[in-house]
Amino acid sequence: MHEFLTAGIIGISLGAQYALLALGFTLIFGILGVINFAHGGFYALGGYVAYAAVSQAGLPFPLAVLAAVVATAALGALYERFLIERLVDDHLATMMLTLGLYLVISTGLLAVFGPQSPEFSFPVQGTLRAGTLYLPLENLVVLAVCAAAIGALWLLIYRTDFGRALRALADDRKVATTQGMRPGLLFPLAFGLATGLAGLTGALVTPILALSPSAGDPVLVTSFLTVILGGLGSIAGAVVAAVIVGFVEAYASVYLGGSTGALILFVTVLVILLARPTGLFGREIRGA
Amino acid sequence: MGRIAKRSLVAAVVAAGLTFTAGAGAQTTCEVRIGALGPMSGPAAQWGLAMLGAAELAAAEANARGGLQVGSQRCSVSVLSYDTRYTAEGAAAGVNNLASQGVRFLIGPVGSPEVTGAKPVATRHRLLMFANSYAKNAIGPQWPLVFHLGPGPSEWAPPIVRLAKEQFGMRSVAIVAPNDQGGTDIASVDAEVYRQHGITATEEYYQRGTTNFAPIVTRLLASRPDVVDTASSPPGDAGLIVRQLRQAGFTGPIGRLGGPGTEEIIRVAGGIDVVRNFYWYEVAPTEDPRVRAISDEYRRLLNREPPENTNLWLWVVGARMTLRAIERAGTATDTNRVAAALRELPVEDPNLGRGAWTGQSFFGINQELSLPFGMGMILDGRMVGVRRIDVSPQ
Amino acid sequence: MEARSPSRWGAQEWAAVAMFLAVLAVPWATDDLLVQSIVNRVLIGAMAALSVFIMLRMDLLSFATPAFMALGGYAAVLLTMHGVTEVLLIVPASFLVPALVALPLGALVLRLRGVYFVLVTFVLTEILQLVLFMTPRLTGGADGLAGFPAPTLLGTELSDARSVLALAAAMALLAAVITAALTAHFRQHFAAIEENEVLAESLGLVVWRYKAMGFVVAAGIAGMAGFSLGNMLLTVHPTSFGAQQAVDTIVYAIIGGRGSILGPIAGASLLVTVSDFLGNQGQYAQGLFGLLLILVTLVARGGIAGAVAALARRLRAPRAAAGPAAAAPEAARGGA
Amino acid sequence: MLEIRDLDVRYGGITALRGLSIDVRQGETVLLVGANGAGKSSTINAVIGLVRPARGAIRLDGRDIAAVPCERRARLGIGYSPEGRRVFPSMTVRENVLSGAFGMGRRHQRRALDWLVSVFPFLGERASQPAGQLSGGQQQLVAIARAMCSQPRLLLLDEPFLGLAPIWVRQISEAIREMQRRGTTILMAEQMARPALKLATRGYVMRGGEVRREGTVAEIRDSALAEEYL
Repeated sequence: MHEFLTAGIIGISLGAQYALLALGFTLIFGILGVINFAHGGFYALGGYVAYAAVSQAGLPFPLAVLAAVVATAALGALYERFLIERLVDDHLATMMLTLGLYLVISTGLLAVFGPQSPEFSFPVQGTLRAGTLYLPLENLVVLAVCAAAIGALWLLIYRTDFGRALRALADDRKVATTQGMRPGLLFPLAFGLATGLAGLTGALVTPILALSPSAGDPVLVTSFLTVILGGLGSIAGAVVAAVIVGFVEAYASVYLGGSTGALILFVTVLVILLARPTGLFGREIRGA
Repeated sequence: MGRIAKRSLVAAVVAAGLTFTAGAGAQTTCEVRIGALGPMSGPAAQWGLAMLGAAELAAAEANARGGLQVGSQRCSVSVLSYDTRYTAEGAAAGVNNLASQGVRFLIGPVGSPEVTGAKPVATRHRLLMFANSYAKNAIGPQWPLVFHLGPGPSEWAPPIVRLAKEQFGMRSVAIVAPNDQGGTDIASVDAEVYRQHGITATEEYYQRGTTNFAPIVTRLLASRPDVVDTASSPPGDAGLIVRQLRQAGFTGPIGRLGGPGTEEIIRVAGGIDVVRNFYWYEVAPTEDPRVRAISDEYRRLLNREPPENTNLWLWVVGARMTLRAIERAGTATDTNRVAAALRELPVEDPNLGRGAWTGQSFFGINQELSLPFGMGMILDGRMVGVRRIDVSPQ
Repeated sequence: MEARSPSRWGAQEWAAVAMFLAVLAVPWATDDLLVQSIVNRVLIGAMAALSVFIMLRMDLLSFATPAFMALGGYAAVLLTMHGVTEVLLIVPASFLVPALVALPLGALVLRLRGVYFVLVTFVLTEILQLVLFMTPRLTGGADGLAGFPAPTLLGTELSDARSVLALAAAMALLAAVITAALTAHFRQHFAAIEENEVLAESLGLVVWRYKAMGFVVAAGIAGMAGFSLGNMLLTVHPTSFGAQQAVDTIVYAIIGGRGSILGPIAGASLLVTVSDFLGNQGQYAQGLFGLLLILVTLVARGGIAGAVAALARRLRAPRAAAGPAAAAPEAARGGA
Repeated sequence: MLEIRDLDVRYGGITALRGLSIDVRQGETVLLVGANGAGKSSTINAVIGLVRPARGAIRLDGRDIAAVPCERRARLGIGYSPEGRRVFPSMTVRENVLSGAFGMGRRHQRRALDWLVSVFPFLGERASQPAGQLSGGQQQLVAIARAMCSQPRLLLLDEPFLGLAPIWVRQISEAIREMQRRGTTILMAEQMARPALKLATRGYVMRGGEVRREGTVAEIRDSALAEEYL
């Protein structure tokens, strides 16, 4: 019983982080039809920007997180505007552009910061305890920020002109353009929004876990798994699937061990991808 | 262009070297090339750079003495290096690359995948190799030219477990390591050693690339162990495991029968107070002033800071012994003779002190260069230090 | 699709085969271990990239090449460990085992297109890694398999550096011949699938049959590359067959040029050599690959092979007046 | 208000419009009739900017807009309802309608929405239903309401009645009349011309990418009858 509850708490923490990552990933696919191989790169970059802001510029942690969001969002938006935008309808070309960017980002981080994990810790320490159950305060903060970010994103996408325009472009780019929506402006913004979310997650999570130039590798894999499960391009699906992935990872690892847990997750996702490419929650499948 | 020039130069040097060994006994200088093979870049770069530093130090020492006496001539020693990127292919390519430049003696590589990739190719070219991986098949009778820089876990684990048991009196241990070769090969040996000391041991393997260890920690603690051992988990992972263990309310001692990296573990875990009670295997007696003198020697001879990795101190002995064996065998080309000489060399290093050749019982071949090592301990958040443990010959 | 597919080979197919024929002479032309080592790795990289190339002919980007390489490599090595060392048996086995696995697998995954196919192949490679780790009895688990007997050709042991390289060259030649035969024979079918699969299907092309054929052959060629790698390293090890290798082989194929069979060969030759010359700065190889990938995608969609072909046409153009018109369809194919 | 002069439109090698010249004056409702492939949609697409003419001028209030990108033309006061009921399927009815007034501010949007709901109560009833789940007629209505939401000066309607049940034809006719009452200029392409003819003031008969005849509603009806479009 104790393990069961503990695993549940862990599952929620994992799920919130995965949701934030998968949201950005799925947003880019849903709106632009682009698989962003560089998503993990933006996560690692966000972590390093926050680290540099704290250790080099001496900024307080919340400001450092903000700096990470701004930097990753700006880089993402510019990359979309000047490179991806030219070839946005060619799925192979956009994959190569984002894969190339990932290789460049991780090599760049390695060259600038070196291979070793830098000293970067979360400013809030301490653990809440109730009997044998526990919840580290840092996880609580991350959970709260993730929930707030997901909520804000939801409002942005479903309650503003900007969000409506993004969804309209995702549904039917041609018609959306005739209604005055400018892909040339909105696509870079959407891309920047998504990479900013990856940067935010990186800045928040890497001081709790670990920061290294290759920190983005597992992030990409998790994002893949989550969005396949939730349905590529589906925003609600990404959140629900992230929570599922978090719980499966937590429970499978606790009860079956690390490798078996990973294998179960991969095989589940493979079966879903083959049987129902739209994912568990996807309605519309984007012609990709 | 430059490449071609360099290649022909190399060819000329090799040809010249062959001519001289063939007879003549001329007076011109000769050159012995040793290769440092390991990860020189990327996450494991520290290991490779420590090997390179060790090879350079041994070469500088020999050159400072006026060179190696090989047969009738004095030879200068130079070091070439190759970046394996911690992969089997990289290591195999590196052996070919170095061999093509006239290298007959290799220092390294260090990781299990690299050693697995390098060993057969080195054997094919009959290179003598000093490898250091904890793989169960790191050396063996089928690779007579491959030596192991040790001791391995089968040697160092028993005394550490005995001392840890005296200190903490544990009756059960949970061992956690990644599910790849670098993890499983050590953790399973550790588990066996714990069991031999009457301690119940469970093994837990996590997927390499795991970022959050909270579920693994929950699973580890389900068996309510007295001690958790992080074995050869990379220091970053181990630090995080320590932190998440403490967050989960685990108050027992934490062991690390796997490898160095205690400083990084303390950093990632969040300080020595978080770590509290900790014991680990250290590759060398790091607090022995004679051992530390190696770093001073490095600064003096090479005029720069030594690589920051205690493996340097270990590798220096391997490199020195190789050069001594070349002198004793009187050849820098016939690696079989050098290997024979090496096996006969007594293990006695000016800095690390007396060691022994081991490996017969575990690997089936007595080619493991066992040197004194250390056991470090942190008690109640206080660094107790690293004590020296000497090895016994088999 | 009523136009009977001319199975005639073009200049590129002949050039590819001629190149590998020439490489067969390398083991006897030089004793330089460095050259031999680079050539050996180029051959393996080129074979793996040819597998990616075949899939790209059908507009499918596969991350599963390392998985099939592993199947071929482990199958061949397990055979040698059970006493079957004859090259004439184990090379076909290294092709057939992954090809046979690809057949039912293809029925499942080839229904997916575009990014969905990319994702499923990515997941396949991850799953294979886990399967290797979890089957230590058969595959050696995390330790891989080492210390297996050298392959033999009609009783002669192929264990010295020269025969290892010669075997690699022969396998690469075989892979090039198979690839050339497949892509030339089905050139129009693959082109139709690449251009518009739905349209091709509506015009009566039995698309799945050709896709399955391509997938199976690509898997087989990857398997041979896997065995060739195992034979060079004298070990098959899980770290040789991960996502990193998938990225590398894709990079070879794309940078070399996906429009021509010469592309993967050019890409592997250039990039393997370049990363070897980076020496102790090996960590920057990936960044260099990334930059080249971006550059090729933006300015030279045909990759190296496409750029060279375009240059050759431009040099010829003054004599043949219809230069640009002739160049257009080729460029369009390279960039599609 | 809208002048099209000597317009050529080509798709690859196919010429869709050849030397087309059309005038739409302020407050008029102009109808383009013709068979499939006559060039009606190409004309509308050229005006909204979905296709780039190979030659010729498109002048709005005297200014040539042929080079203005598609997404900027909405700002010039052009509303557009595409053929084939292309609503945004995953978005709700309300969001679809509002997306017609993208970037015009919440106040304008609220007022426009109130007005449209009062004209078509159906929009209010189904406000939060995804538009992709509606029937064909309902979707067409949503598409037209979306085009009306920005209260354009020039409304382009591409096949607004195609394949609709009479009840929806009536509703859509009513919507178009509402726009006429507000003084909106309308250019409408329609194959099934009868309900459209009731609304139009003037028309062009098109065939093979060219204007065959121009005239009043009565003239067009006769001509169109003669060419068996009705």
